[in-house]
Amino acid sequence: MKIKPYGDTLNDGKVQVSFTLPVPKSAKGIAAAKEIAKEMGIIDPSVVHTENLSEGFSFYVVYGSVKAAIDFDRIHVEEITNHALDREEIEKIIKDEFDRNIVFVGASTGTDAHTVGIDAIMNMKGFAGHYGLERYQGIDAYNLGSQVLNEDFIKFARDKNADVLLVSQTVTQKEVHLKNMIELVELLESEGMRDKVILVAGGARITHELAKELGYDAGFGPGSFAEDVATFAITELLNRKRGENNAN
Amino acid sequence: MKIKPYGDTLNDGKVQVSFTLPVPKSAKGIAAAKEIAKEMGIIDPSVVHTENLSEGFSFYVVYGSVKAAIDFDRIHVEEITNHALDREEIEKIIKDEFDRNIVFVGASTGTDAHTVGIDAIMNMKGFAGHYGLERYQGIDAYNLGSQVLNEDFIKFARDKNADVLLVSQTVTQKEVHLKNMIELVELLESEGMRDKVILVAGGARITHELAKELGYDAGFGPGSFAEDVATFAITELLNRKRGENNAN
Amino acid sequence: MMNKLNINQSVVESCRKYAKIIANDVQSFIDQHTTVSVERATLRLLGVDGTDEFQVPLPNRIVDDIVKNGNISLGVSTYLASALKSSGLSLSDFLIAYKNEEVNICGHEIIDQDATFNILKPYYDSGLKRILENKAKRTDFLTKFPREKTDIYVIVATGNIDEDVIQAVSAAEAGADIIAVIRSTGQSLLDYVPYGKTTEGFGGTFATQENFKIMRKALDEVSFKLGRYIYLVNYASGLCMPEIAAMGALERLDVLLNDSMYGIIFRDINMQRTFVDQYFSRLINAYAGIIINTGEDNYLTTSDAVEEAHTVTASQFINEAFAKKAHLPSKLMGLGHAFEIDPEVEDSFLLELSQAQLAREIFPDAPLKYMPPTKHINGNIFKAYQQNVMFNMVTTITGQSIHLLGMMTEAIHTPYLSDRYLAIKNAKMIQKSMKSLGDEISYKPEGIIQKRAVEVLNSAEKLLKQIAEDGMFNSLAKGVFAQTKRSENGGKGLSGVFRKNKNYVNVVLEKMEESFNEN
Amino acid sequence: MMNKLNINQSVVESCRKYAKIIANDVQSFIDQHTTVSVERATLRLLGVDGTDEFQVPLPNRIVDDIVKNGNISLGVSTYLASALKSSGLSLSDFLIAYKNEEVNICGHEIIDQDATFNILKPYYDSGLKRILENKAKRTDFLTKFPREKTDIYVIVATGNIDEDVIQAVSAAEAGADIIAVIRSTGQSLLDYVPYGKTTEGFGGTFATQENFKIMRKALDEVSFKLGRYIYLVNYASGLCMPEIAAMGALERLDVLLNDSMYGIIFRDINMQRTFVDQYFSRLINAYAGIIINTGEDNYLTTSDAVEEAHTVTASQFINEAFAKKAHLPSKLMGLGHAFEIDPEVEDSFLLELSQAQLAREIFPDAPLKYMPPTKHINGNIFKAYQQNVMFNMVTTITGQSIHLLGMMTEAIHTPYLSDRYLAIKNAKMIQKSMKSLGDEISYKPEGIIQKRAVEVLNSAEKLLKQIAEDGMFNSLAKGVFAQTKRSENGGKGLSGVFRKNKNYVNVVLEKMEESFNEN
Ligand code: B12
Ligand code: B12
Ligand SMILES: Cc1ncc(COP(=O)(O)O)c(C=O)c1O
Ligand SMILES: Cc1ncc(COP(=O)(O)O)c(C=O)c1O
Repeated sequence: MKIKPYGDTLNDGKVQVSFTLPVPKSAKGIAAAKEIAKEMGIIDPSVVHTENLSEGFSFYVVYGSVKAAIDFDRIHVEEITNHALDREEIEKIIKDEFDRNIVFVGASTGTDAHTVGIDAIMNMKGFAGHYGLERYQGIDAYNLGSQVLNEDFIKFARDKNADVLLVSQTVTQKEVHLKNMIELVELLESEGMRDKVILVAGGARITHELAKELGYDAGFGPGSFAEDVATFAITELLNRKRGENNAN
Repeated sequence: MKIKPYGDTLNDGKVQVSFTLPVPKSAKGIAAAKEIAKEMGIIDPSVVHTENLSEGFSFYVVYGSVKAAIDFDRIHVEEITNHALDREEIEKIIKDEFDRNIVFVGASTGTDAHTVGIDAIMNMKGFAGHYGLERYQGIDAYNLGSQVLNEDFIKFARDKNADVLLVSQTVTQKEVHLKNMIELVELLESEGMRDKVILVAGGARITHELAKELGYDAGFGPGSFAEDVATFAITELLNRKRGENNAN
Repeated sequence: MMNKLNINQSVVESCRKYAKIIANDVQSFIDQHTTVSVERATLRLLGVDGTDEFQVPLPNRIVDDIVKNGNISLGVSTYLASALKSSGLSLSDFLIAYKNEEVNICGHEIIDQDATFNILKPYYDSGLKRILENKAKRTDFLTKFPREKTDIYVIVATGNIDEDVIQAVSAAEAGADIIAVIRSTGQSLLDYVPYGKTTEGFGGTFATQENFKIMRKALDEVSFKLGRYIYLVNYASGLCMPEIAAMGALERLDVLLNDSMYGIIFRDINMQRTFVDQYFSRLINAYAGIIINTGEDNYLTTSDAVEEAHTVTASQFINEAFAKKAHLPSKLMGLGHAFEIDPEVEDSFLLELSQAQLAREIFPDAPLKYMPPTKHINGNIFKAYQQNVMFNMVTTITGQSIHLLGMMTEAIHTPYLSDRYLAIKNAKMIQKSMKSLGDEISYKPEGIIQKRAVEVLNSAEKLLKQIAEDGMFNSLAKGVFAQTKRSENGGKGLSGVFRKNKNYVNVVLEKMEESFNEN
Repeated sequence: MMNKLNINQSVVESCRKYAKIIANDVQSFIDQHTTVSVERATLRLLGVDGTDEFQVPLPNRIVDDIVKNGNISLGVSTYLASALKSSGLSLSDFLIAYKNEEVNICGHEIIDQDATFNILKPYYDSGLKRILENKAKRTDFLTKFPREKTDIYVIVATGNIDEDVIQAVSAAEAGADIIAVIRSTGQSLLDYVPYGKTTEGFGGTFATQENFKIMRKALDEVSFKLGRYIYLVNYASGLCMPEIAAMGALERLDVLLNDSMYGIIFRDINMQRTFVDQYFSRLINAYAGIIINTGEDNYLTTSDAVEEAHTVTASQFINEAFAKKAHLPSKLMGLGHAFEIDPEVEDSFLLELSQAQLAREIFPDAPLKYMPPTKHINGNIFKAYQQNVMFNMVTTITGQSIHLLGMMTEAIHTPYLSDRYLAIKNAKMIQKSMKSLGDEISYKPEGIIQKRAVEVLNSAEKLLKQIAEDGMFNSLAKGVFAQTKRSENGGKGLSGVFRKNKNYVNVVLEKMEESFNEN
C-alpha cells in the first residue's frame, strides 16, 4: 500500500511547513520560501503567511502537496516487544526461571541532570499509574540518579553484578548524548563487560533504532514504562540463558 | 548570497513540518513519517510527536534540516510597484494628466460572496485607516458587490466606459477562482474589450505572478490598499496614454 | 436567573416588545404569500422526489409547470389533489405518468380545500409520520446518551460526501458532538436542490437528500460506537430554504442554519422571498424538533465587532420573534453570535466576555450558537490557535451551548483532518481545565465588562425601536445589518413569490400549524 | 493590600517566623565558613582575572595554591595583602610575576586585618566603584526608559555567544524585556569559571566574563535603539556561585539565578558549600542592585504540582529569609514559582490561578519570577502553544513581574528564533487583550480558588514548622523539596569548604556588609 500525507482527500499529500529565513520580509523572501518548498518536493506550494521576526529575519508558513508516496508495506521496523508483560507475569517468570534476583542498575549519565525519566522507570511510585522496577519482586533496582560518570556507573554495576544497565539521556544538543552513549559502550568493552550485561538506553529523543546503532541492546522513547523495559530484559535474559544451556 | 532556513544557527536549515498519515499511530507510522521527511530533503529528520487523530489516521510533527540552499540574489520577482503614491498624489496626477474622471468597476465575481476584500479597496471608509477609491477625487468607483456573473460585470463595465476592472476572488477551493478568472479574460477578449481596460485581480490567495499568468495586468494579495491599486492603475494608464501619444 | 452583568430586565423586555412589533408586521405579509420553494417543499413532504430525464427535480418541474400553465396562487396542493382525483392515479403512478408526459398537472378540474385535504391525506400523513418518527428516534438517542452543557461543533467541507463521511467520523471520534456539512459555494443561489449522491463541490458538498441520508447513517453508526449522539447539521438559508428544511426533517438532521435574514443580507436574495421561505422552513423545523441556527455572527465578519455588537443583539431579538411565530420553542432557538473583535484592541477579551455573557443572560434557554474568530485570523496558524484558545475560554466561562470551533487554518483552507482534531483538543483542554471558572468569578460592578453589556443592550434597544418605526423592509433598505443595503424588490428570487389566492391551500403547512395550535 | 483570596495574614506571619528561624540557624554556620569559590570571587572583585598558560583561571590557581601551601582559613585577602606587602609589587605586577612563577602567594609574612585592608584598599575600592557605577548606569537607563508591570523574559541557548547575540537582539526587537543566556549543560559542576569568549557549548553558552561583556554591549545598543532597557540574566547556582555573581556585578548583569538550595537539590552540590556560597553571592547582588531569581519552579518539574504546591510556597519563604540576611531588599527578590499542573487535571487552571495569586499576595513587593509549563509539554507544538496561552493568562491576571515565556518547542529543542518570536507574540496578545481582566474579576468566597490557596498556605506553614524543628540540613536529608534527598556531607564541592580562622579576613565581603550596616 502506497501512502501519502492526508489533508482532506486521500493521497492529496498535504503538508504544513514553517521556517525562518535570514532575510527581511519581502516579495523576494516569499519567492525564496516558495523555492525552498519546491526543493522539498512540494508541488505548487502556497506561502500562506510571512511576518518579520526582527531586522533581517522573516518567518514563513507554507502549505502544499508533497509528491512523495511511501510504500507502507515495505517499511520494516524492529519493534522491541510487540506485547509487554504485566508486573505479575514478569515476577512469575523471574521466580520460575531464575534462582536469584535480577539486578538492574540505572542512571542519568554524563552531565545529564534529568532524572524524571529514569525515575519514572525505576522508582517505587512509577509513572502515570505504572509502578517502577523497585516495586517488582525478584528485581533489585539501583537508581544512581543524575550526572553519573560512565566510569562510576560501570564500577557500581560491576560491584553489584548487574544484569541490566539502564542509561537515561535527555540532553541531545550538539549530539552530546551520542558521545556519552558511545563512550559507555567502549568502556564496557574495554572492561570486558559488554557481553555480560543487557545494555538499555532511554530518553525523550532515544529510539530503538538509534540505540541499536550505537551498540545497545534496546532503546526506549517517550511513553515507555517499567514493564516495557522489564519485559525486554527478562525475555532477553531468558534467551541468553537458554542459548547458554543449549551451547552446553 | 545562498540562504537556508534558520533555526538557531546560520544555515542550519531547520524546518518544522506537520502532516497526517492514513495509518494508525505505530512504530511503522513513525518510520513512514521519517521516510516522507527524507523524501522532502530533510536530513536526519526527528519525528518529535505522533498522535492518533482517530481510527486509521495519525498526526506527525517533524523537525530537521533541509539540504536546499537558495541563491537569494538569483531570485527575481516582479513587484507591482515598489512605492505606492498616496491619495493626494494620485488625485493630483489624475487632475494634471487626464481631462476626465477615471472609472473603476469592481466586484467579487462568479459565485464568490466575499465582499470585505473588494470593499476594503473601494468603499469610502476603506480599510485599516486607508481610504477606499470612492473617496478619491477624480475617480468614479463602482462596486458591484458579490456573486456578480462575469457577463453582468462586463456589461456594466462597457456601459460605464470603465478604465479599470477590479476582480476580487476569495474562494480558491478546487481552483474555482482560476476557472472564473480565465473565463473573464476570454469573455473580454471575445468582446474586444481586453485591451481597452486595465484588468486587476485581488484576494487572499492571489499573487501578482498568478494574475499575470492568467492574463491580468496585476494581482494584489493580502495587505493591499486602495493606494496600491490606484498607483498601479494610474501609472499604467499614463504609460498607455504616452504610448498612444508617441504612436501618433 | 443569572445576572452577572447587572442588566436591566426592563430594557430586555422593551427589546422583546419592539421585536414582536417588527415580526408581527412582516408576518402579515408572510401569511398572504407563498413561494415556489414553499410549494416545492410541500411536494417533497407529500412524497414527491426524484428528477426527470433532464435532471430537473420533479418538485421543480411540477411547480414550474403550474406557474406557467396554472395558477400557483392556489397552491400546489390544490393542483396535485385535483390531478390525482381527475386521473384516478396514486401519487407514485401519477409521477411516473407525469414524467412520461402522459398526464398533466394542470388542466384538471380544480377541487376545493376539503377535497384537497381528503385526497392528499395518505401522503401528508405518511410524510408527517416519518418526521415524527425521526423526532422520536432523536429523543431516544438523547435519552440513551444525555448531552453535556456545551456541544462541540465542527464542519466538514471536502466537496465529496464519501470523503466528508471519513472526516466526520474522525471528528466524532476525536470528540465532536455536532457535524455540519458545508454546502458547495454556489448552491444557495440555485433555485432547486440537486439530486442524489454527489462527490464534487466547491468549498463544500451539495446539500442533497441522498447526501443527508449517507451522512446520517454514518453518524448514527459512530454515535452507537461512541455512546454519544452526533448531531448532523446542514444549511437551509438560500433560495431553497423550505425544501432543505423538508429534506432535513425527512432525514433526521438535528440542526439547520435557518436565519430569517441571512439570505437577504449575505446572498442578495429578495427579502419578500426570504421572509416567506423562512416561515415555512422554521415551521417544519419546529415540527421536526430541529434546532435552528441564526447567522448574526456573519454581521461581524463584515462590520466592526466593537462598533456593531448591538446589531447582533438586536437581530437575535428579531430572529427570536420570528421563531416564536413559527412555533419554535426557546430550546430550539440556536441564536448566533461571534468572537470577532480584533485581538489588537485593548481589553478586547473583556468585551467578548461581556457580549457572550449578555447573550447568555438574555436568552437563558436558547442553545446559543457561538462562532469563533475568523476575520482577524491570518495565515499565522500559531496565532490563530491562540485566538481559538481565547474564544474557547469565553465559551466555557459563559456556558454557550453550540460551540463552533475555530480552525488554525481559517485563513487558508477548509479544515484538514488534523486541523479539526487539534481544534477539538484545544476546546477540550479549556473545557476541562477551566470547568468551574465561570462559576467562580464575578465581575466588578460597573467595570468594563458590565458597562459594555449595558451599552450594547441599550444600543440594541434603540435600533429595535427604530426598525419597529421604519418597518423591516425599509430598515433593510437602510442597511441596518452588516452595513448591507437591500431593496424590497431587488435581489434574487422575487419572481418566485406569489400572493395567495383566497382559495390557497397548503395541506402540510396547515397540518403543522394545526398541530401546534392544538397544544 | 490586595486580598482576593481571603488569606489569613497571621498564617503568613507565622510562615515568615519559621523561615527566619531556619535561616538564622544556617546563617550561624555560614558566618563561620568560607569556600574556595568565595575566595576566588573575592580575588575577582579585587581585580584578579585571566588564566595561566594551562588555561587555569588565576583566581583558581591562587586559591588552590593557598589551600595547598597556606592556610585558606585566613582568607585569600590576607595572603594577597601579605604577598603584595612583602613583594612590594602592585597587584598587576604581582600577577605577572606570579604567573611566571617569580613570586609566591604563600610564604610571606602574614599581616593583620587592618594592614590587609590598608594594602588592598585601592583594589577593592576600584572593584566596588565599578559595581556602583554599573548600578548607577542601570538606574539611569531605568529612569530614561521606565518599565511596565510585567517583564517578558526569554532565553537564548545556542552555545555560541555570537549566535546568542543575534538571537537576543532579535528577541528584544520582537518585544522581550529580559534575555537570559543559558549555560552549557556541564558548567554548574565545574569548579572554575571558563575564561574568554566562547563559541561552543551544549544546550547553552558558557558563562564567562567576556561573554557577559559581549552580550551586555549588544543589549545596550538595542536598548537605546528600542527605547527599552533590556535586562541581561545569567545563572549563578553551581560550584562557582559567588564568582558568577562577582562577574555579573562587574559586567552589569541585571538578574541572576541565585537560589539558596537549587545547587543542592538539582545538581547534588554539597549543602554546606551551597549555603556559604549563596550568602556571599547574594551579598554581591544586593550591593550591585541585581535581582535574584530563585528556583522553586524546578520542584514542580520533578514532583507533582498539585500535591507539592506547598513546597514552593515554603521554599519561597526560606529564600526570602536568606535573602534578607544578605541585605537584599524585597524589590530584588525574584522568587520563583511555576505553572506545572497537568492540564488534564479538572479545573487545573483554577488551581494555577490560585497559586499564582497566592504568591503575588504573600510577596507583594517582590519581582516574582513565574515559569511556564514544561513538564506536561510534549512534541505537539500546537498544544504547547495553547498551554502557554493559559500560562500567559495567569501571569497577566495575577500581575506577575518576571514572565518567563514558554516555548512551543519546549519538549524538543532549545528555542529557535521563530519559537521565541511566536512566544513573545503570544504573551503580548494576552497582555493587551486581557489587560484589565485581573482588576475586573473577583473570586467566589470559599470557592475552589480561595480554598486551594488556604490549603496551600496552611500546608506550607506546617512544612516550615517541621523544617524549623528538624533544622535545614536534616530536612534536606529527608527530601522535603523535589523529593530529593541530600546528605550534609555528600555531594560535590565539600572539599572546598573551610572553617574560618578567627583572623579570617575578606575585605570585599566586609566592605559590602559595612555599607549595608551604615544604611
Ligand atoms: C524537567 C526538566 C528539567 C529539570 C530536571 C529535573 C529532574 N529532576 O530531572 C531541570 C529544571 C533541572 C532541567 C534542567 C535543564 N534542562 Co531540562 N527539561 C525538563 C523537561 C521540562 C521535562 C523532562 C521530563 O522530566 N520529562 C518527563 C519524563 C517522564 O519523560 P522522559 O524523560 O522522556 O522519560 C520517559 C522516556 O523517555 C523513557 N525514558 C527516559 N529515560 C529512560 C531510561 C531508560 C533506561 C528507559 C528504558 C526509558 C527511559 O521513559 C520515561 C517514561 O516514559 C524537558 C522539556 C520537556 N517537556 O520534555 C526539558 C529539557 C529536556 N531540558 C533541556 C535542557 C537544555 C536543560 C538544561 C541543560 C538547560 C540549561 N542549560 O540549564 C538544564 C540542565 C540539565 C542538565 N545538566 O542535564 C532541553 C533539552 C534539549 C535537548 N534536546 O537537548 C529540554 C527538552 C527543554 C528545552 N526545550 O530546552 N530540566
Ligand atoms: C468574512 C468571511 C466570510 C463572510 C463574507 C462576508 C462578506 N460580506 O464578505 C461569510 C460568512 C459570508 C463567508 C462565507 C463563506 N466563506 Co468565507 N471567509 C471569510 C473570512 C473569515 C474573512 C475574509 C475577509 O473578509 N478577509 C478580510 C479582507 C480585508 O481580506 P481579503 O479578502 O484578503 O482582501 C484584501 C486583499 O486580499 C486584497 N483584495 C481582495 N480583493 C481584492 C480585489 C482587488 C481588485 C484588489 C486590488 C485587492 C483585493 O485587498 C484586501 C485588503 O488588503 C475568511 C477566512 C479568513 N480569515 O481569511 C473566510 C474564507 C475566505 N471563506 C471561505 C469559505 C469556503 C466560505 C464559504 C464558501 C463557506 C461555505 N461553503 O459556506 C462561504 C460562502 C461564500 C461564497 N459563496 O463565496 C474559505 C475559503 C477557502 C478557500 N481558500 O477557498 C475561507 C478562507 C475560510 C476557510 N478556511 O474555510 N465568509
Ligand atoms: C444562517 C446561515 N445560513 C447559511 C449559511 C451558509 O450559506 P451559504 O451556503 O449560502 O454559504 C450561513 C453561513 O455561515 C449562515 O450563517
Ligand atoms: C535557581 C536556578 N539556578 C540555576 C539554574 C540553572 O543551572 P544549571 O546551569 O546548573 O542548569 C536554574 C535552572 O533553571 C535555576 O532555577
